[in-house]
Amino acid sequence: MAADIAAGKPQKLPLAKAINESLRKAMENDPKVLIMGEDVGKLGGVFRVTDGLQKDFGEDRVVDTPLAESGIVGTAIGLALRGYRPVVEIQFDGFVFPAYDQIVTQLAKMHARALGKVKLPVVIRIPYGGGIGAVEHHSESPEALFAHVAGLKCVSPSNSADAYWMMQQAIDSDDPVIFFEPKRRYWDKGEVDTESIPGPLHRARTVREGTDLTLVAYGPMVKVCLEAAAAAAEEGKSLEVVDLRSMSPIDFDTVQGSVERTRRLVVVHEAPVFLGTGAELAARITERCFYHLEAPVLRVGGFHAPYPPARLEEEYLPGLDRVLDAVDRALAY
Amino acid sequence: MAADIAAGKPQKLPLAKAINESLRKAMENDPKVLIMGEDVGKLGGVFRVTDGLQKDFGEDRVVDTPLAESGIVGTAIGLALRGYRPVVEIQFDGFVFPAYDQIVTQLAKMHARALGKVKLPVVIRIPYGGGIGAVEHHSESPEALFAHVAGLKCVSPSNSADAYWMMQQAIDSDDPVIFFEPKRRYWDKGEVDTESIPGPLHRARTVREGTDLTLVAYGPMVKVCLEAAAAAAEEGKSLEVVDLRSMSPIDFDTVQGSVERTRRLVVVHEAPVFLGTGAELAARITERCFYHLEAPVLRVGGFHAPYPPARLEEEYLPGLDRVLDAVDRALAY
Amino acid sequence: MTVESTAARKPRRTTKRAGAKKPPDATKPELVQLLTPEGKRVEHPDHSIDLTDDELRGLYRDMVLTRRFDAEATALQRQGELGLWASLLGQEAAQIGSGRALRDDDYVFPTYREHGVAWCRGVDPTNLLGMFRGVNNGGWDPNSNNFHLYTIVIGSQALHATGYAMGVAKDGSDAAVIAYFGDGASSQGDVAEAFTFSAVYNAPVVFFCQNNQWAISEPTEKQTRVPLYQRAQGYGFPGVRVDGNDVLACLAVTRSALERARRGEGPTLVEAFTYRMGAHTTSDDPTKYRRDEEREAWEAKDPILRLKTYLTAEGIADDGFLAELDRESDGLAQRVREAIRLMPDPDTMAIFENVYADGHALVDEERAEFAAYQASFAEEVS
Amino acid sequence: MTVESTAARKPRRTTKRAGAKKPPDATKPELVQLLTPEGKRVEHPDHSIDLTDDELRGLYRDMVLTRRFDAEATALQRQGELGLWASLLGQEAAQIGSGRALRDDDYVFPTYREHGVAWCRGVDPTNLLGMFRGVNNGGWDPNSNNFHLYTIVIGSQALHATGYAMGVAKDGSDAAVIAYFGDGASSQGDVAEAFTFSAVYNAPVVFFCQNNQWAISEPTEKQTRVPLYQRAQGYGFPGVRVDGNDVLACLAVTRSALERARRGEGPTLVEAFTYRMGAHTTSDDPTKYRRDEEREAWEAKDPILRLKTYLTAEGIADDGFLAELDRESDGLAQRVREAIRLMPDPDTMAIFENVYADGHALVDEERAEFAAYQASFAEEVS
Ligand SMILES: Cc1ncc(C[n+]2csc(CCOP(=O)(O)OP(=O)(O)O)c2C)c(N)n1
Ligand SMILES: Cc1ncc(C[n+]2csc(CCOP(=O)(O)OP(=O)(O)O)c2C)c(N)n1
Ligand SMILES: [Mg+2]
Ligand SMILES: [Mg+2]
Repeated sequence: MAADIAAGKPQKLPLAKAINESLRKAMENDPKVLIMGEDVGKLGGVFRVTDGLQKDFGEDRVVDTPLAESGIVGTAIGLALRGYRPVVEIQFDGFVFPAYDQIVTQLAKMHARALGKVKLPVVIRIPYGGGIGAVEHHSESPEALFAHVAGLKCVSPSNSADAYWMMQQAIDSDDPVIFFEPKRRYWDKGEVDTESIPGPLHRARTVREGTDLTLVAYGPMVKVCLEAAAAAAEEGKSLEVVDLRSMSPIDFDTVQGSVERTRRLVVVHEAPVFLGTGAELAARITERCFYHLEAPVLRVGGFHAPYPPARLEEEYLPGLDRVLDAVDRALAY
Repeated sequence: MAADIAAGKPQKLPLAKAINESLRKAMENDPKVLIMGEDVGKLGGVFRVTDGLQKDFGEDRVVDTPLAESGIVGTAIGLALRGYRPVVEIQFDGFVFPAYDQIVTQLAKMHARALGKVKLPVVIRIPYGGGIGAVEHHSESPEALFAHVAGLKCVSPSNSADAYWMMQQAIDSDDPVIFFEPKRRYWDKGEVDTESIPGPLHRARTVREGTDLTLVAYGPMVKVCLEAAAAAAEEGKSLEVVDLRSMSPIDFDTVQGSVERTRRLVVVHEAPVFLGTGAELAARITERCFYHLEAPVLRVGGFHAPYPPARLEEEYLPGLDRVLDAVDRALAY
Repeated sequence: MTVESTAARKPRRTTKRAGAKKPPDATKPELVQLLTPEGKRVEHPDHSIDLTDDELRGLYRDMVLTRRFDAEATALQRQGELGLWASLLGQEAAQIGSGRALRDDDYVFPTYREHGVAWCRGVDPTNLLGMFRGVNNGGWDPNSNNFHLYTIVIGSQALHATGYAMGVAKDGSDAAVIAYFGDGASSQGDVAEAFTFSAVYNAPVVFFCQNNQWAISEPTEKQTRVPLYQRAQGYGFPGVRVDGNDVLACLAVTRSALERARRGEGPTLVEAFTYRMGAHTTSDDPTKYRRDEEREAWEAKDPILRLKTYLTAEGIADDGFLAELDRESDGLAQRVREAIRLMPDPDTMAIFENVYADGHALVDEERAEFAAYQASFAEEVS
Repeated sequence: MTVESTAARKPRRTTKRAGAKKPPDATKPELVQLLTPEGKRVEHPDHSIDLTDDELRGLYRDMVLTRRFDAEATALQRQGELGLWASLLGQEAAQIGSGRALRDDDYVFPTYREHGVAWCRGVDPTNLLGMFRGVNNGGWDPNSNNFHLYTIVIGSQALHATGYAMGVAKDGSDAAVIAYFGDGASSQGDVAEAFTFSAVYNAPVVFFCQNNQWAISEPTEKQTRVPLYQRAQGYGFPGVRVDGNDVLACLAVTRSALERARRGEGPTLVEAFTYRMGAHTTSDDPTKYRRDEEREAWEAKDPILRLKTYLTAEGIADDGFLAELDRESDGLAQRVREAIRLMPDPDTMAIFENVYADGHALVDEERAEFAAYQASFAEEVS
């Protein structure tokens, strides 16, 4: 398969494998690219996203680190200052917080602090979100806690092709990028064309056209929204679906363009609604489209509660029914 | 003065002193209340908020800690589990992040994790915001990063009386409370009546009535909004000012009530606008008051940039002019 | 003028990872052991123990039942009754030895693998299964047995234990606190900060590090280049390495560490040198990163076998006792199997419970909205 | 059955804070010293130094000029030209000694008080004033002098230094890295993690801890109960305490630590035992928490005075040299005074610069909005 990929032949790849191939490509292209994290070496990470990379690139470039997230990010910053381009894995969403200080006070601000004299090309990969029946701290969606912070960029692919290309672009970026990987989509297969870039890293994409209402989602929720749109179509409702792809910066222009046509917007994410990405979309799109909106922007997302034990996550997570319920409420205005 | 306070005589106190008196009262009332933090002992904290407390209550109750914020909050959690009620000081806003993991993954979730069997009555005091000409990390407003997290409560007093009473209520609360102290108002004096509680901890307060537009702010920005309202009044515009007081939970009912009358809302905070408290207010008030609003909810706040060096903070911080500019824009709809 | 660095002309570094020489410590044996892998009782200059036959049989029973419970849980995971299981296989002596050193009024802060310690504390084993089944995040009342909930964020409980111990000292109690964590956890800043706080405040806490040689796929060399017990000295308190597969040594060493804490002499780090015989969890595949031979070598050091050898050789355990214990094991396994099938799924609305102790308007609002939303389906159906 | 804890009947803890006995270390003197407070050269078994007269005068000059610059900055703060100043008064030897041990291609990660190290690196002193004046958050290009920006979040730079050193080793270079931090910083988890990472990867880094006895108002006993240099051993690398007011010893000890790093033997912790003679910063009031006598006692150990005594006694420095240095000092002070008054305020729109290297749509939008907003005033005025 790696050979096919190298030959640029479009392949059906699971999302995790697409990232794996993308990391491999980046390491081949640039000897300064490093992989760091817990268990990323022989094990290939708990999701096997770095599978085989240590074997092929050696322990000096695929680095099993001590079990200390602040240490991982802090040393990655030092490596970046030395000219390396570290791609750091945080094992699960809930374990990024020990590194939060390094990310927020150092990684995010150092370029500005140095008046642009140093660059911090660090990618922090975070498998995020729920739906895999895991124990506590393994299913969270903390993206708003990073998007609020200036100096960071935050993206999340929803499919294999984006996973491949957005990772290439994230590693190429001279800015720190928090790369949120929708863990419950790791095994979903999608076509990856390694020859054609699907567009800029921070551009949203309209993945289904519609006329009655716009659904905006990213990462794991894009699939849910597409299913919701399909279901709604059967009831004669035409929903447009926008895959946001980037939570910082947000491509408000694309969303605005869509909402000016559909006049209704529902934002869907797994993260808690309160102060989540949807809040910013609601605020800004309402400002931009005040005279276009027929209904307030509605939001579907997590509750203001800790992520529940696995047996409750199906109820907690936004699913088809909750999305359609919000769609109906928006259309009822 | 302490004697007058004890006698319940209303006093004009600087905000910092009001907190000091409140802490003293809480420690007198309940031997389980502890003060912890860097330099809170002999020095009385860098803002003297804990001045004199170690002298009067001893080193066992006013605890100078090692220089390690995660350690401070982590041990405060342990003390709370043992039945104590620690009031923790973080020296400046920018230094809370080493403790972020303990706050977000432990303090916020432990009550739920234990199905309610343990309580975490921990208050985390954070002097926050700019305007004092300080160096980096000493002027930030990170409240959204806490308000987004379920399990925490976030409040901020804007004046001495609230500072006194909200601290009493925060310490009384069986939930973790992040207590944001508007450091540039520490020296502002206000009447404190130690006999009459000004209302529930999480209730917003209308501090000036008006008919044309509602300004919502909290902490340091309440004063700016009151000044803006006074200036606007001279131009014949009647602005209502709501002091939010609590960022989690937010008292949407009070804001809604106001906006249903004034039909326009501008939210002001020092924190960056993007994903700040204003985003949530805009989203939710627009939903609640969709048919009442004559203009989109506008927001005035910090930019998506690191807090600038002191010589630029006057431009960076929302001031009278920027608030009035937003008011004019909202009124122009 | 610049002082000329004498090193300026040194050749390039040749060995990038020269590694460190382990500083020799001739003054004491590195590993406290009271029972050899072959089941022989040996003496140690600093640590001795004198147990009744009853107590010895009790320790054996604890280990056997813990292992049986653990095996049953692993089986239940395979059968789909649990989403995950973190087996303690191989670590029974470390957990039972340390757990049995505790007084009722001592307090335990475990990580997620301390099923044996939980057993010693009297926590109903089926309660441990809740979080692995996904019905809760910890199913017991920490204060019923002075056994805190399992902590998943590695290392964070070391600070909770330290703070709790600070509180114990403030109360003037002579109880002690014990914090469990792994070799991997030793790298976390929180554990280091716990060392600092406990030393500075002289808190009555024992740090019990089960060095099972692996942090998922990473061997201990990825966390430290010297034995972990040595970490303590630089913080100003003693560290001791004990044979973690020797229940007697674990009991003796933990006991003296606890007594030290009670006497007001502050923290101790105990490194129990043991081995994770199984996978990290049921989701893990150790064949990706470690060789079978290593595991096999550790089988010869099995903690249960060695005590059995000793007990039977000494005539402390006879066939009757062993047969009875087998029956008891079967009974326990059966009880756990039955209990898990009866374990109810949580009510959906539990999502909104216990988020706050004093309530929160947003939670109330979301609860009400969600209840209405749920009810709307019932209406549609009816 | 529960094993009965022997401690169960122990009386209540009587001394809550018994404190720790400092483990005696008979094998070596605790404090490396080559020049006594009285200005006498002494020898040390492990550390020797042999400097030319020029080099010795150079060290003296560095310290004098650094102190003069520092005093000028303090004065400028009083005059309102700076918002804040963190004085290094008393720490000149620690900084000049270590700073002069470095090669040009070594890399420095300072905290916020390393004005003397900056001097050694050739950073223009006036550049250091920018952040204290509030015109920037660090006014120099870190790569021009291999001197990173000042770091305010305590301890975080220790990890940057470690990562940088890991990169140096990956590059096969024999450069070394030095991280500065204080006694207070030693408590931060990040510093402990830096110890772990540097040891595990054998990174060529020197941790240079200036123990100036105080972290704002907290004496070192609030951070540790044993000498800080001992912290290193538990992480598997050497720690050494040097007289931080002895520039020769600081140079010698740092040099050998750097050489160790170059040889691929990994990290070293150097604890420079010194004293913060002034306030923590110009905002601080040390009379609230420490007695004058302590400061006075340390005055007798002044780093500059002792070298002067030695240099004059040995005839290495004569009146001519000293007079010339006085003139040079005055010149430096004057240059700094003039430079600060010429230091321009940043342009308002600098708020939006360098937030990202590759740009960000929101920053662009906010920049444009703000520019329009600013322009609206110009319109109103015109
Ligand atoms: C802060 C944090 N980072 C990462 C993880 C993921 N994780 C779970 S267990 C584990 C290894 C723990 O190793 P160790 O401390 O030796 O304990 P053991 O599992 O061997 O008992 C890791 C990395 C976590 N739970 N918490
Ligand atoms: C993470 C963090 N917490 C708190 C502070 C506030 N603070 C600034 S300096 C200081 C004391 C530092 O003491 P030490 O490390 O000994 O260095 P020194 O100032 O003595 O040189 C504190 C608490 C900070 N800058 N960063
Ligand atoms: Mg382990
Ligand atoms: Mg200090």
